Amino acid sequence: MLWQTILSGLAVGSLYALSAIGLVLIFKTSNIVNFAQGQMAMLSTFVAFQMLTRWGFPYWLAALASLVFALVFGFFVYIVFLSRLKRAEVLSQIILTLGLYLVFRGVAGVLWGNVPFTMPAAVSTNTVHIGSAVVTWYQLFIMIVTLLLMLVFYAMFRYTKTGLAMRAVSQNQQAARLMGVSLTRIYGATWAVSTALGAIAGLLIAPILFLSPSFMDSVAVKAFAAAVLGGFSSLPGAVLGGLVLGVMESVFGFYISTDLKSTFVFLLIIGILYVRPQGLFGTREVKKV
Amino acid sequence: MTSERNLRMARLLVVALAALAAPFVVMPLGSQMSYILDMSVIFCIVAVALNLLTGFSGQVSLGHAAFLMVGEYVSSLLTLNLNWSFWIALPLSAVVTGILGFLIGLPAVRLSGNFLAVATMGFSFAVPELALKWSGLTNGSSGLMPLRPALGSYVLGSDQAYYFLILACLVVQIIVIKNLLKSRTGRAFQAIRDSEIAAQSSGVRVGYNKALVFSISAGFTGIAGSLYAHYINFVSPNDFTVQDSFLFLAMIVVGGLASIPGSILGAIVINTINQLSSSFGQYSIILVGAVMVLAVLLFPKGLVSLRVPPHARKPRHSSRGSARVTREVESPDVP
Amino acid sequence: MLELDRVISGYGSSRALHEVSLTVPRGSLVTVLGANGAGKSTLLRVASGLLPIWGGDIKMDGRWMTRKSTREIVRAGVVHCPEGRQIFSQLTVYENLQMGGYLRDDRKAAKRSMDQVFSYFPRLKERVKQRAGTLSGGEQQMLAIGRSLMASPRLLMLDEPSLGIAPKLVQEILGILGFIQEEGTAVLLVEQNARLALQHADYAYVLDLGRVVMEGAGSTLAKDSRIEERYFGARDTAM
Amino acid sequence: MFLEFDEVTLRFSGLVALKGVSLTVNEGGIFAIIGPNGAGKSTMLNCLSRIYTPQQGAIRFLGENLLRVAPDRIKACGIGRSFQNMELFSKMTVEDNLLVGYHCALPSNPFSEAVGWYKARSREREARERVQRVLESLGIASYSRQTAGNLPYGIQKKVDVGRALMGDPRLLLLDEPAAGLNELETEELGHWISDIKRAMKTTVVMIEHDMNLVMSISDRIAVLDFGELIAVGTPVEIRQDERVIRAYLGQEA
Repeated sequence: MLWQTILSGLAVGSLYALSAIGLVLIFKTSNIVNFAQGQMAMLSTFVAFQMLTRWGFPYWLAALASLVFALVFGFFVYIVFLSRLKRAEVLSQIILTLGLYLVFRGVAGVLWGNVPFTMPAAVSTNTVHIGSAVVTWYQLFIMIVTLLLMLVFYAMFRYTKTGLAMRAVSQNQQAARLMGVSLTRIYGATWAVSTALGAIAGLLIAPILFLSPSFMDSVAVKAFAAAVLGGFSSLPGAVLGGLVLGVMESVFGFYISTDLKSTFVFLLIIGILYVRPQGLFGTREVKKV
Repeated sequence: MTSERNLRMARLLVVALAALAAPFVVMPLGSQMSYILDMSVIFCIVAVALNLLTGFSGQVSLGHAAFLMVGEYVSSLLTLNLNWSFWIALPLSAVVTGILGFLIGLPAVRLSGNFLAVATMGFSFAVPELALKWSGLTNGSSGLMPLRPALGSYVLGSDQAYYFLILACLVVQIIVIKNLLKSRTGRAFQAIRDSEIAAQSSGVRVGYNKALVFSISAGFTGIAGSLYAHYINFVSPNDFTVQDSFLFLAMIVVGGLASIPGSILGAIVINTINQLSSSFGQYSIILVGAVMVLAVLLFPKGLVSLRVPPHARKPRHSSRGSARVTREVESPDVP
Repeated sequence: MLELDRVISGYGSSRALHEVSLTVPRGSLVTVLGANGAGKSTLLRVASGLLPIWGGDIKMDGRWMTRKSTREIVRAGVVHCPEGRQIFSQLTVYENLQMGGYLRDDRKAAKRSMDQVFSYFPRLKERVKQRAGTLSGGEQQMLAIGRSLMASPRLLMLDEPSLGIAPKLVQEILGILGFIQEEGTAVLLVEQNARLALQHADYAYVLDLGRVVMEGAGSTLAKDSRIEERYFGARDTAM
Repeated sequence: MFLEFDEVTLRFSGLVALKGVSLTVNEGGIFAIIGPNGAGKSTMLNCLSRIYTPQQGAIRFLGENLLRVAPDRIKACGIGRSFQNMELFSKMTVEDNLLVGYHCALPSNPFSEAVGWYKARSREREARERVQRVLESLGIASYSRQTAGNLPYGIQKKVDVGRALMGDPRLLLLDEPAAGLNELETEELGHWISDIKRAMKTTVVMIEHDMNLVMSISDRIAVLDFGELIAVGTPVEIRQDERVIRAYLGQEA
């Protein structure tokens, strides 16, 4: 039984990891925490839903459209709103993304209402036996997609010019500018990619959770938790944080209580931050005077 | 000097008269307006408390919805289960919430803006879940039904009578916070906001003061929770969510950070917009969200900045200093 | 080639540069000297577009460059190697160099530039896969210069390359300035280390409190005792 | 022994910022620390005010090892400091900035303050009078009610020093007090630091780049280069020290 719990924890955990990577990516390059990330993923998922069930497009096309939407959406949210706040205080950025959270939530409510929908899944939800554990094809699918995405991301960061520039900007913005990098373009690209990651997480989790304007809330808060666990500035940390969180939540839910999952996650964050304020994998920044 | 003082006295008098007259002015407009007025003043208490924490001492909290709920439950349980008087339950809800705030504030000691926001946001998720789960005590989603308090044999049954109770609490809160801000402790809070390192070098215990301000802010929020519970006469795990924490932040940012009049203005504006538009369903949160976005982009210093006399709005001369900081932070390799 | 004409700039509302005029002829090495806080780094920051210009003009090859973005200034061939090295410490040496050639599309030419950098600084070639943060101070400075050269600049603006580096290595690093000049790249060198800079310079300016207070050919200024006095505080007798 | 650095070594992830620095400062007088950029001067002050903790060595002040003292108790030990970039409480008034500097000397508790009891108020009044005296001695009393962040640069520098002076420290640390000041202001600053030494019997340790100032007011000077102490002596001795000249101007070709 423990194995099965761990496996399903890994499946959910990989979704947290995907969202967390999106958060960390934005934070690392532009020092902004995007509280609206979950809502942006939710809207992107609804785009796929609309195409699938209302307009009858095939799944792959709907998913693709949702991704393209997410890329454009993320880019424009940065250019239209966040780029105007470059030098502003942290609090203004928080308020701005929280305001966007409410706007996006409201827009989804107006367009699709608050009744939960069933979102079709990409593959069947039949079960399969792995050793003594019983898992669904869908859980396996989630893990495989996540793994593939991680590889794609790794390659993008490692081998493309934009990926290199993103890493450079996250380390030293001024030096990157001196190389001729346009910060606005890089930030915009980061927001686009991050939103797309959230959208993928949304597409994958919607069939499990039912689709509604609030369906990403619980995932989003856990993505934050995963990012905090990982130190908020480390991509591998975010992945590991997501997986650890998924497994612990699943084990906790199975052996203790499913109703108190959020409480558990919260206590975990507080506890870890108390011991290591920079998160598990973060490094401390020392301010110069 | 004296003319400035007279002006301030006159302004205070006008505000006081307006506050006293308000319930009778809105009475003919129907019960919804009375309700909005009472709720606005309750949220004024929350906003002033949050502004003490965020505006004056620079710590962000997305956990105030949860503090509000803790205050609600403490007060309801004490009056219903133990049959204690409301007048004892009210301060006790502040004490319990304050202690909880201190505990939440302890990790906050070492967290900066964004991390703190995320950690406290978790608290806003955890409390409703606990309230729902712990149904033996809280009665789960069926909720609790605390009663309106009474002064002797006079029950504060009308919205107008209750209004004066809330107003009295707000006035006491403002006096206490103003006293604090003018004293050693309040100065320490503000010093920490502006430069932790300089505060520490001046002998301020940064950790203790951060937890202390968290505790005070949470305590006042607990009072607001108690007032809310006995006003609505119904308490359930769905009363306040993370979204309400967002609204509270919106109140102080729209009104003006580190400003008590700003907190009040922001609370009234945001609450009124929110309540009046609630009949439009989803459009209501779009409107509130848009107000938050526009306020940050258009009036980064809040609504109070609009009435500041021009001579106080001098250009900043200090950016030379800050430019040095950024330059050095960017080159961490050279100590 | 690069002309600064009565440039004014500063931070916030306080001026750090007061009508500074300066010219860097094609293929020459010009140095700007001065004590700490004289405005040397500010001058380079304005020239590379990091800091807004308040007044005056900047021209490159007669083209008006005032208020251009850093990206456009790099495109025009003016590359700024900042004070304190500012390398990307988590990236490898190779990746740092790649970033230097960020705006270049011609891969072959970029490869040639990299080989050139390695011929100047063979140590970098040995450490090409190492994280830049693990290099010694001197190697980091070599990397910073190498990274700037990857953009194949027509003017290299070098800010305090001797900062925090052992004297022996400084000689080695500055030794390559001659080669760079031979390639046809002009150099604008900002230094606190006056004797060292004057050894290499064709022409020198001395800044004090944001104003040019002396200028002249490098060899002339090297013999001028007033330079030393400016550093060691005999300002009153020098005036 | 007034102040003593004993074999202090500090490393930042591999980079050695201070290499076994040993130094004694006697009570009274002005002690300057100079050296090229990045030599470790500010690091020394930051060790003294416990912002950094050296890996080896001890810093003793009046016989007490400061490395065992919490950073927020340093001021109470009698050490005030100013900052290179001032670190003012920029949204508070000048008066409040100085009052925070008097924090340790103001015993009180949040409860009596919240209620606004008489006792808390009378102590406040006394503290405010002290602030006025310090502001007057700095010649900036007229700015007392203004927001610190809105003042001209030179005034802000004085507010920073005023804050450090509150509570009559026995040791005053100044981190580049003349940076960003013009010649006239620097000259005034020099007089004024000498005045502090004389009138308040405070020992001053300062980091400074302006050699005019350093040479004219210091009693002793220490020179750092690459985290090492290369010379200590009177201004005349330092001016003639060949190692110092080399550190500044570089090797003669």
